[in-house]
Amino acid sequence: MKKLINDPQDVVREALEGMAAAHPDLIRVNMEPRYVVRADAPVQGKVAIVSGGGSGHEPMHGGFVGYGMLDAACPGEVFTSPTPDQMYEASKAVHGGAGVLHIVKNYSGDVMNFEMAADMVRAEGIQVESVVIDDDVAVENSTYTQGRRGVGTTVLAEKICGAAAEAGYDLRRVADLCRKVNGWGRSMGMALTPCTVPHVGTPSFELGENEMEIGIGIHGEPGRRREALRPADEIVEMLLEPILQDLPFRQGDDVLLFVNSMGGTPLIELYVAYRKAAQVLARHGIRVVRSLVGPYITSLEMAGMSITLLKMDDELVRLWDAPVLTPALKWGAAPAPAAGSGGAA
Amino acid sequence: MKKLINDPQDVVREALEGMAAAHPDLIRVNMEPRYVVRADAPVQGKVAIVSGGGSGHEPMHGGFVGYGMLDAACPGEVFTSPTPDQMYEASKAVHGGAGVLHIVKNYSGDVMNFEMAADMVRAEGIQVESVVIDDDVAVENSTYTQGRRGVGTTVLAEKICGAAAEAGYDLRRVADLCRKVNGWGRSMGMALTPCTVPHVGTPSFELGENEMEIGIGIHGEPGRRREALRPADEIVEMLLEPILQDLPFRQGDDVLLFVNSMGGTPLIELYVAYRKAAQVLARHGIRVVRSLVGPYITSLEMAGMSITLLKMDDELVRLWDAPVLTPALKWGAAPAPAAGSGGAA
Amino acid sequence: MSIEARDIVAWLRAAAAALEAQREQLIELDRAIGDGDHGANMDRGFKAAMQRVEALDTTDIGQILRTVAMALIATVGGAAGPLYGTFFMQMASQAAGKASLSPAEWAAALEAGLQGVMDRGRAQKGDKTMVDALAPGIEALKQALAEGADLAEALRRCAVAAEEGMRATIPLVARRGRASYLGERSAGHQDPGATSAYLILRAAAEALGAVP
Amino acid sequence: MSIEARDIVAWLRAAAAALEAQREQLIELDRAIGDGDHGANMDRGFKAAMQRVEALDTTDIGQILRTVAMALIATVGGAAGPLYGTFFMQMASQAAGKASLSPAEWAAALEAGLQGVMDRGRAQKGDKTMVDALAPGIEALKQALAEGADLAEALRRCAVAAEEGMRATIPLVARRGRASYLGERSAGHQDPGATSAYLILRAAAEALGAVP
Ligand SMILES: Nc1ncnc2c1ncn2[C@@H]1O[C@H](COP(=O)(O)OP(=O)(O)O)[C@@H](O)[C@H]1O
Ligand SMILES: Nc1ncnc2c1ncn2[C@@H]1O[C@H](COP(=O)(O)OP(=O)(O)O)[C@@H](O)[C@H]1O
Ligand SMILES: [Mg+2]
Ligand SMILES: [Mg+2]
Ligand SMILES: [Mg+2]
Ligand SMILES: [Mg+2]
Repeated sequence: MKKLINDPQDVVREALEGMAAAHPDLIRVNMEPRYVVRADAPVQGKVAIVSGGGSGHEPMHGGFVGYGMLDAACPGEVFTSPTPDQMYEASKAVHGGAGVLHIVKNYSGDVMNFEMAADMVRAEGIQVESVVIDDDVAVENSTYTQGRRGVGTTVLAEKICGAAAEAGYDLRRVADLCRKVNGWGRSMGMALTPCTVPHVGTPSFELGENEMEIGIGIHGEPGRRREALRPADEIVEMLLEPILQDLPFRQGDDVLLFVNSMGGTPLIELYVAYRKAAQVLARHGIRVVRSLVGPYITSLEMAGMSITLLKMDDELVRLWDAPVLTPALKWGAAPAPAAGSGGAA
Repeated sequence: MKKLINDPQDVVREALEGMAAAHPDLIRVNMEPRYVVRADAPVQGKVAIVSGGGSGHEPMHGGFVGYGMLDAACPGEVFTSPTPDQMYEASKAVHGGAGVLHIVKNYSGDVMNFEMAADMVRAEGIQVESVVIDDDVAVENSTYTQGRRGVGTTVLAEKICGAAAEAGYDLRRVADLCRKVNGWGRSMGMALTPCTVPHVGTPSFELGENEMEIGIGIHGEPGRRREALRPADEIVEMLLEPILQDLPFRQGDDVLLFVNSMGGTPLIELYVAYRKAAQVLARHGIRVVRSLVGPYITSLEMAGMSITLLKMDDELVRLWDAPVLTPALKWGAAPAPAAGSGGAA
Repeated sequence: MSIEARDIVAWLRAAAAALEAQREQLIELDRAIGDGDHGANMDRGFKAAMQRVEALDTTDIGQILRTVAMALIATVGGAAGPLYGTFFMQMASQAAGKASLSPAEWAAALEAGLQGVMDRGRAQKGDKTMVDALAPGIEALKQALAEGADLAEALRRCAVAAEEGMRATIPLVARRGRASYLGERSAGHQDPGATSAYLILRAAAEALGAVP
Repeated sequence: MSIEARDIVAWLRAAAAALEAQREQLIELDRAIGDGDHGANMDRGFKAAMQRVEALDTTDIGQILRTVAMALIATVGGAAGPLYGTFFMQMASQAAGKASLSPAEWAAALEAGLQGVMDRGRAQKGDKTMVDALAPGIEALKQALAEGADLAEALRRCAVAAEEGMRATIPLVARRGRASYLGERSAGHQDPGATSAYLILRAAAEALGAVP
């Protein structure tokens, strides 16, 4: 295991300390229990948005805390859901009187922990809505099973709902919007290499020099199937096909195309893949109106990528373009006098 | 070699096509010869800033083209300097009547190609200034040799000079500012793994499971020395020590701390390293006023990091904080009606 | 023949020791069809729970079990955290204020815990989860007691049934939890949560088997 | 005994063939102390140059060499692009308008090329660069001609001296180019640029050795 770490048990804590040191203008980090909140929390009168999940997916979620996106993020151990006390304390810390939205990725652990937390927060008299993101078309959808995993659409939902909360949407409307984004987003991922959880020390699975995993999640788990490695263009077709076959994409639709690195795949390869994805969509008569390319929802150092497609309408485009000021996503002008990439002024 | 690519010979072209498709609001890509220019080039009356170098360092330089940073970037083959005709054509395409600054990393290839290009551009009656960045303290400085490599400070110089050009600095002042940034910036890097140039197909060097290379550049070349792998905190000390010993850092100084991934190292590890770097600087009485953490000047999928320290004064802080709107660095409000992360409006 | 607070603590200690000893095995099982953290999660959680339990000075079995539940909820994370947290929380409700439990009360508490797990996880028998070890184990315990077996014998039959249930997860295709994402590929592997559940029930046989 | 335009083309063809054949070796040498692209760069560049040269219909040696220079500048990149580009550009200036070169004119053109490389790269002999093969090779050529050797013999001695110069780079510590960043670690490896320079001069011996 070759990593820039100290004691494997300390990785999450030390990374949080690093985040706190790097971005004091944007976020604050609480250590007991662990959560990240925006520097100006709580924002009075605004719906507070809280997310969280296992660590190892950086920048998600801590890197998405700030103006126009999340109010708080709860990091668990690497690839392990955080615990209800974290979500409970974080929700209380950011509640500004307009209720709290929990954005939860569909993993049994995340769902159950957030459920317990929501009960605890409601017991304090705070309104809570929970939306579960389940956009991974690699998993067959069925009411008899756990259902699909929450992956790339989570990033887009957090950005868009964050902008809506900033724009004054009330809790019900932000939650409905989040469900709309979830309904309009589909993802599929693949891996070229496994990743190694620091305190485990061995790779999450083995993969031959000419093999790849198709239909992976974001926790280093094996995918739906293993195949011989193929050229990028063919891999893009393999990922896009099930996405496009799943509703709701149709000719004439506008979409946001999100090509995501699993961590170890560099930008130059993502752009090679983006190029092909754009070509495939053009062939289907689907118009890419917005894009996101980079490592945003990762599995430690895993090499590979995921593709997410989100159907867009005017509301989603407007909210996507709205200012955001977080460690990992940043554009436009926030009303607050914050700028620069970090550091105390 | 496990990469998301098609024919290794096509990687650079296909990645450029992907960039063009992903960011039509920010950049345009020319293919013969290859260069990337900001979408609104040439900007009349503004000093034009042109950089370039081998590909494989993404997002540098193409990802830094846009409002408030570069006017043009010239990508060579992977790890191979671009050619004078690229720089010549790019300079002409972005020249807005106020001269052109070439920001050149100190590699014999880059320097010589940019020299030839500058001669060609001057022959057209266009004023050209060239500034060579040589900030890598891993290399001993000597007038008898090639001198130090240009690494992390390049990113910071491009951002800061881009803001100055936007603010109306004339060519001489932008060039002087660039030399000031170069004089005030120092970097040092290390690798946990080698990287593989696509058309070569084999790793740039071999490294045992418990070894690391200290003092690497950004071209997959071996470093100054090979050592046993150590905990992140010790590695940070090893990188910071020669940086701090080199002028110009003193107790009481303000600095920008830039912790950079070589490509394959994920954010969670960078933050672990950032934490330690901030502690070491605090111990030396050096104040971190701005930060940058992420993969900005990379060597394909190499795992490892570099640390750059830039001494800051009011001018540099103001220019750092100024708006920038490029595929890879983006904050603040540009006067132009551009927003979002890409896509045609 | 009744179970005292100190017996409950002995059970918890034995469970914690078994989970520590089987940490790597649980990690291996979870690596095959999950994300490889189950062993670390359970070990971390039971260590934290035991630290708090050992610091208690009470004969209230409800309080002891509630302390375990809170510790697991706050430190295990993942799926197992809320599930085992709920398990012990439901047991705690049954045992609230009691300094000793009859075998029947003990079985009822376990059954309440199981019901809590099934409600929390929306899992049925056959979904390839911890329920597949807990349910047959607790069923066998009740059955044995109903047939007049003494506690030691009933606990032995409980452990045997839990072990069988655990092994029976091997051919199953998972319908709940992380393993369900693998679809057919989840078949052929033993469920990690069923394994930890078996270890916890077996610890009861060890620690409570000699209860007078 | 004079060198015609077709002889120059034959030389360039032989050089391109040698660089193609030695592509992997040049890559290996550059991997050891550089970035591993020298073989690909030179092969790509000379292929592009030859494509343009073969399309020419001229007996102007200057034009031929200028075409090579422009092609190398535009397609090689890296350090070798401007260096070899300058080399051929300076040769082209010497040969401008000429349909044939005497052996002395040929040597003078090479010498001008060498001077161009040294100016462009600010390199001296002993810096562990292509200069270390070019300089002794061209020196030996001039010397041989001065001693009355015929062109074939002079070119043979040129190639031998260039090869020696190339081998002599092995123990050197690089002071120019990418290898210089390695400091002491650059010693013990043969310089890739000196190797390609030797191949180009050896190609001259092969292609021009039989010039009448
Ligand atoms: N919905 C559920 N109902 C019951 N048990 C579940 C459920 N989801 C997961 N489990 C159990 O939890 C175990 C995995 O626990 P653990 O690895 O700690 O959590 P995670 O899957 O979040 O990493 C599975 O082996 C399974 O027995
Ligand atoms: N300043 C210089 N002067 C002369 N020759 C040089 C100089 N810099 C590099 N070289 C030569 O160029 C060769 C490397 O060429 P190449 O690998 O194509 O370029 P790069 O180093 O940019 O990758 C070196 O082996 C050396 O012979
Ligand atoms: Mg987990
Ligand atoms: Mg090169
Ligand atoms: Mg698990
Ligand atoms: Mg090279």
